[in-house]
Amino acid sequence: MDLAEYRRAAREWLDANVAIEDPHEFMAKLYDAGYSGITWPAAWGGQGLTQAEEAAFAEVARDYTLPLQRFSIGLGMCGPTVVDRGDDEQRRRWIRPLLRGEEIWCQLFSEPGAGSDVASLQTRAVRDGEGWVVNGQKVWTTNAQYADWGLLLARTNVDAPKHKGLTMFAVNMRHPGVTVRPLRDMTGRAHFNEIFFDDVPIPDTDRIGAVDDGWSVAVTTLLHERLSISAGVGMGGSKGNPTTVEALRERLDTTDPYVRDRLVELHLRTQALHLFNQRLAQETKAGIFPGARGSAAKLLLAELTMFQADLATSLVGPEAALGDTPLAFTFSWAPAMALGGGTNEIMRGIVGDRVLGLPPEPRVDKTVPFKELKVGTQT
Amino acid sequence: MDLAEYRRAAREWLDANVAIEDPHEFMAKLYDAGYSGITWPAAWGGQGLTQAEEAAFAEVARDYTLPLQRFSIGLGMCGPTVVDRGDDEQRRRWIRPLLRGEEIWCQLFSEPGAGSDVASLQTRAVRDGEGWVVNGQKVWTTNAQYADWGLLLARTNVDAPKHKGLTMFAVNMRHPGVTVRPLRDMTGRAHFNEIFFDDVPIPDTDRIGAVDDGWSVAVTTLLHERLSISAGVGMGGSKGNPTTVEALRERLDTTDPYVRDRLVELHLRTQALHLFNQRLAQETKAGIFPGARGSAAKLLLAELTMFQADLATSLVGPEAALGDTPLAFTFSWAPAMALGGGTNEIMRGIVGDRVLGLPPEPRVDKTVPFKELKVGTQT
Amino acid sequence: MNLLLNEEQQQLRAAVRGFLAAHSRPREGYSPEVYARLNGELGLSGLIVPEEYGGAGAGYAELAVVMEETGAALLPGPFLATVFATVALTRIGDKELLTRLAEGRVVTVAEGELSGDGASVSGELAQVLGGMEAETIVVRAGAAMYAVELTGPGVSRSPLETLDLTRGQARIVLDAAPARELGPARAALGIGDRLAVVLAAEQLGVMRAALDAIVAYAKIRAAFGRLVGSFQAVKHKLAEMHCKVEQAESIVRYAAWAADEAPGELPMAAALAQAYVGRACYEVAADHLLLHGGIGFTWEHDAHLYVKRAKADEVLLGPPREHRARIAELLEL
Amino acid sequence: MNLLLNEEQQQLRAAVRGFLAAHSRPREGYSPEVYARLNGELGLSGLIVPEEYGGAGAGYAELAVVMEETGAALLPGPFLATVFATVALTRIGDKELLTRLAEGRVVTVAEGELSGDGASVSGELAQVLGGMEAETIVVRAGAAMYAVELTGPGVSRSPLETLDLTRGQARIVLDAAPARELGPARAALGIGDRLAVVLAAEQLGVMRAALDAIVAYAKIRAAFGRLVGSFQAVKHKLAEMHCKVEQAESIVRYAAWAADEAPGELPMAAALAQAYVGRACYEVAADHLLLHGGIGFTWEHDAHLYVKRAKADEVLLGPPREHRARIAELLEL
Repeated sequence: MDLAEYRRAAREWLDANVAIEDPHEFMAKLYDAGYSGITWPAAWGGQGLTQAEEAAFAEVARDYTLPLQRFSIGLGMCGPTVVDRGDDEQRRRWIRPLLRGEEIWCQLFSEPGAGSDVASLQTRAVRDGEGWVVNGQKVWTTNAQYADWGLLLARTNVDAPKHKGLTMFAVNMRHPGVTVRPLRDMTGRAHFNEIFFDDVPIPDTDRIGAVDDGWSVAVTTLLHERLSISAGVGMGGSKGNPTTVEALRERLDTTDPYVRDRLVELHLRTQALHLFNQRLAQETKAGIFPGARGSAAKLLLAELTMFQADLATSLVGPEAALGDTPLAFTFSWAPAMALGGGTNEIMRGIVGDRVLGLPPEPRVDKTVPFKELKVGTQT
Repeated sequence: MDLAEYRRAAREWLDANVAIEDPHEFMAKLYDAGYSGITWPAAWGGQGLTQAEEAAFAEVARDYTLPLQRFSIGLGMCGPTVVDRGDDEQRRRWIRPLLRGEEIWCQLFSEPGAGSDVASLQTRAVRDGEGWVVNGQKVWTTNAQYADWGLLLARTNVDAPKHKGLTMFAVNMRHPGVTVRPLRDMTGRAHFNEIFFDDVPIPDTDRIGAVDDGWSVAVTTLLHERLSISAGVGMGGSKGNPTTVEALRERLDTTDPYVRDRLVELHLRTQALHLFNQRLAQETKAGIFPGARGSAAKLLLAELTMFQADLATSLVGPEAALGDTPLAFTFSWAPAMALGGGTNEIMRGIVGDRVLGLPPEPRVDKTVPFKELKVGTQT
Repeated sequence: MNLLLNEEQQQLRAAVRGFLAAHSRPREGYSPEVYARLNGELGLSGLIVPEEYGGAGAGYAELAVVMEETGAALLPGPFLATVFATVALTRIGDKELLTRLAEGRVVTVAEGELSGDGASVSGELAQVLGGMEAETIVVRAGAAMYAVELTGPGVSRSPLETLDLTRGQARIVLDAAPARELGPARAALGIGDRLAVVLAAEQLGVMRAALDAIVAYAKIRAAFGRLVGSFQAVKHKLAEMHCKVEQAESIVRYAAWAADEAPGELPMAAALAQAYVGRACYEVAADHLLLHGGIGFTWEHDAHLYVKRAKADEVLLGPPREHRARIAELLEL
Repeated sequence: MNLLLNEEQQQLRAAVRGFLAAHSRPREGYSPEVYARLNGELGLSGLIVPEEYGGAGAGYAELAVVMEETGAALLPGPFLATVFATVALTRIGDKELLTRLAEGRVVTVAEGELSGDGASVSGELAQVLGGMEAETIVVRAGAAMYAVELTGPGVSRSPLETLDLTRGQARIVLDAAPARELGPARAALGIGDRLAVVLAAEQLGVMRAALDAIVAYAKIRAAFGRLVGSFQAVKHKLAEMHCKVEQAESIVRYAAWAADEAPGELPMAAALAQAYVGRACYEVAADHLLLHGGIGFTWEHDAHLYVKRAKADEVLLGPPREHRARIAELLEL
């Protein structure tokens, strides 16, 4: 089937099914139609097609609003991690239900004391007979309220240096020892959750990768996270955003030369990033892997988001001080992009280290046993 | 004598003597009139008065253009260092001739391989009988072409950590082993010099402070340097500067709203820094020592200087591409403030460490013997 | 020009700071009890009210000291609104209302398209600071200033949701509401300039508190085995924020001095204060939130309260570009 | 839209880069010998000249690749001037001059208040790029385009001191200088937009080379016992500079593509290219100089050559605000 035909068929299918409101029903049909896990191995329930088909479907799908949000972490991060690093039995058990929307996944890495420095996390998994028992707290977890499974990074060895004492697990989120609490953010709403583990058991067959080798598994997951962000998943798009040039020109007096020039500045920055993203996408299509350069795009998006929220409120003036408006929400949500998926400082470090090949900072945390390390907030 | 009377007398004297063109003649008269070394101890040739008189004279002197440039390093840095850290014999020998302009001083700290990190300098002073012999190279030396004496920081011990193997000397700049070569900078002119030392002898009586304790003496000198910068010495003022609001409003079409707003931005930044400097000056007068907060003012001045050079050339347009104009000179000179007397990065570090009391960076250079340290450019 | 605080002003600062540290609860909203003590024990309500009307007759230098502290503490409620009204009324010189203000009553002031007939005022005020808490409002209608009792007839008011959770606004509709004429509305009163100075002082407090908070956190939070304040990128950003605070303080002191001592310099000083300090306050607050990392984005952490106050303050007296335009005008560019 | 280089374009880049690395001597000024080889061995002079006039008939995508390299190498002399003239003449379509250009002659183009009578041109050109080296100049006088031989009668030219030491300008006075009319001057020719694209490509090269230079230095220069590139403040600044280069490259590729394939998008793409890339180029060049520390401020170091080229390029087509104003116009704001 050539790509034009593939695209045409995808559009036809989407036209026919976009009206389905129930996420699970939609996801099941999407899978049955062959549009979920397009590049994933056929052996485990994927379609076994190429990046070309995936990109073609994504392009077509951009014109539709689909109820996929609650599956996004599983599809973008957890599933690919299981495909890459799980064993065959795990792939058999987890991939098809994930792709069909029968089981929802969330990702459990960040902790209150371990944000930018995820590897310093303190949640413990301790050997208990054949399996493990988990205690601790995770935070900033998207979709945990829906989740059946959590991809959990936990500390299994405090005598080893911090990167060498972590192990990756899949944890049953329905276990009574798991408490999911909504976490209100600056917008006043709860887009994320806090998770508490109180003696939650995990069978050893749900361990992903070797004991104490969880960091290398997590690196795989984070790589997929960055790819899915730079591919535009979760970017939300600009539709309905009250801080774009398009929205602001309707609201402001554009005969004011100052307003005009500020909108030109916003247009400049928006276009510069848009074209950079386009170029990265064209490179990816051409088989050039963007690697850490995607972190530059993520950094620029975070900066642009803060810039435009600030600019829009300044231009709008006193009305911007009202709450409960789309502008107030966008303003309050703006820091999310700069804080989630690696802060701006972390991104600049990645670009400096991996794109420009600059020498590393001297590290004080790579060789010390974890139990002797300065971690979290010192009181 | 009350301050008003002091000011009046100073003005009268300046009116009568400002026409003297020969720097040495002017300086001698200034000293004989009691206006050189106003706060310096009377025992060594100063006037023994207070900050109040010094500030009063400086305020009055601001209205005159005086031929003091070639004495500035001696008066601002070297002299105060001798007063603070020299022995009585040295004070007796050097202070009066310095204050009277009979001997000119320069400062010899920076080297091609040791800029921001002055303490990693490589110029060696080696014991030779009763005295020392110096070999090495210094750079960015102001007034070296006029100088009789140089305040020289040299390495006397390569087995000690870098801060602990330095010694301070006064070196005779007229010795044939000293070569002074003008150093052309970005403006195409030579505002500074490079100095080469080829087996230059120094008697031990010209050592200032203890052997291997030169760093603590240098800290005194650098403190005086920062004070003299933040006091406005060497700031050049805005007269004749083609990048100020005053100059640009004459040259540009200020009916253009964009031009107007850019000049407003320049006015904002200029006033903000001006008022900060005023406040620091008022504090100093009131006996509150600004300390490291002066580094914030120096940083802001460096940033403003770059900002206004860039802004002015952008606003002026194609004509700014011409050379040999006051604007081209100001543009090319602009980086000097950001590079001399500590780069912007060094200033931010000082503000962070000493004003905000932030924890220090882990250091790799404080305990290693100098000879094992990574220094300068690695080839 | 005087840019330093004298000893009395420093004592005033210490007293207000101490009181607010113990009693300001930004999340709990307006507390009449706290305000009563602020006014009673510290005498803040009458600070700039002339002595003849029961006030302390202090100047803008003192008022700026107080505003900096109420800003730093994110004091909730109609404090700024009442100060704004006090500023307006000292310029107009109304004995009755000044006396009530000195007693601690809540009054506000607002701009809108109103019509007045000497005894009543009609029209709509879209966003009135402290509009729900105030008992009286000072407005301009036509060529005159009026006072309207907000608990009286012809007044309907409804609370508005605000970005800044610590400070309410209301929409007020006046329908032939009985009003007392206070005198002619003259630009020469220079009310707007003085509001700009007062607000800038609050903004200085907000940004200083934000910087202090993140500096303190950078000294106790570790990442990668080090305190985050030891990372150069964090340290240098904090140093730049400090530079903004230093400059903002210098401008606020200057503007307050101009309001007290040099009315000729006041218009430019006031525009400068809003254009520079308003912007710097938001920038520092926003950076302080981001430097906290995830914790700063949570509802429970106070970082967002500072960011929202900073933004609400920045747009309070109109879009910031108006202050810039005013500077261009005063420079006769 | 195509934002990537194809294989041929990559080969072109490698060939030009290799040649310039060996032969571009920014401090030595215009070298006719080097230009002769650039044109002969690499065929640059005829790159976008149509094949019928002896050129290679390539597009702006290819020309942009070349400009990026000549920019990166700070190629001295009238290269940009000649490319500008080639752009103008391909739009006008003049066989004679295009043929001469393809042969490697130096031609320039300039704007000024000139009058023409069909056979001669008079007036003053204040700043002509490559004005001393060019043998011919293309100008607009009244409603027509003309070519004037600069070695002929009625022409006086004097060299100007320039900020950018690698590229000369001249003041040219035409006093009834014999001129050949090339055709009507029409805005629809879109010459200005194409010059903007070509210049942006050069600017991309300048900023990329500046970034490369300081990145390389940060890997070998030590301070405080560490390589300076390991300091977070330096590393993060370099990362931000990289972000600007990435975005600038994306815009240049887009604008070159628009010049070749999407004339409808060209005006906006061209204005975007100058407004974004011109600014970013200067910012990166200035930061690259500062990050070098003192050595970057010396005359002997090349850092200042990049900064001066970046600034001269930024103002070459008029004050940068004009590109911004053009964007506002095209957005119909």
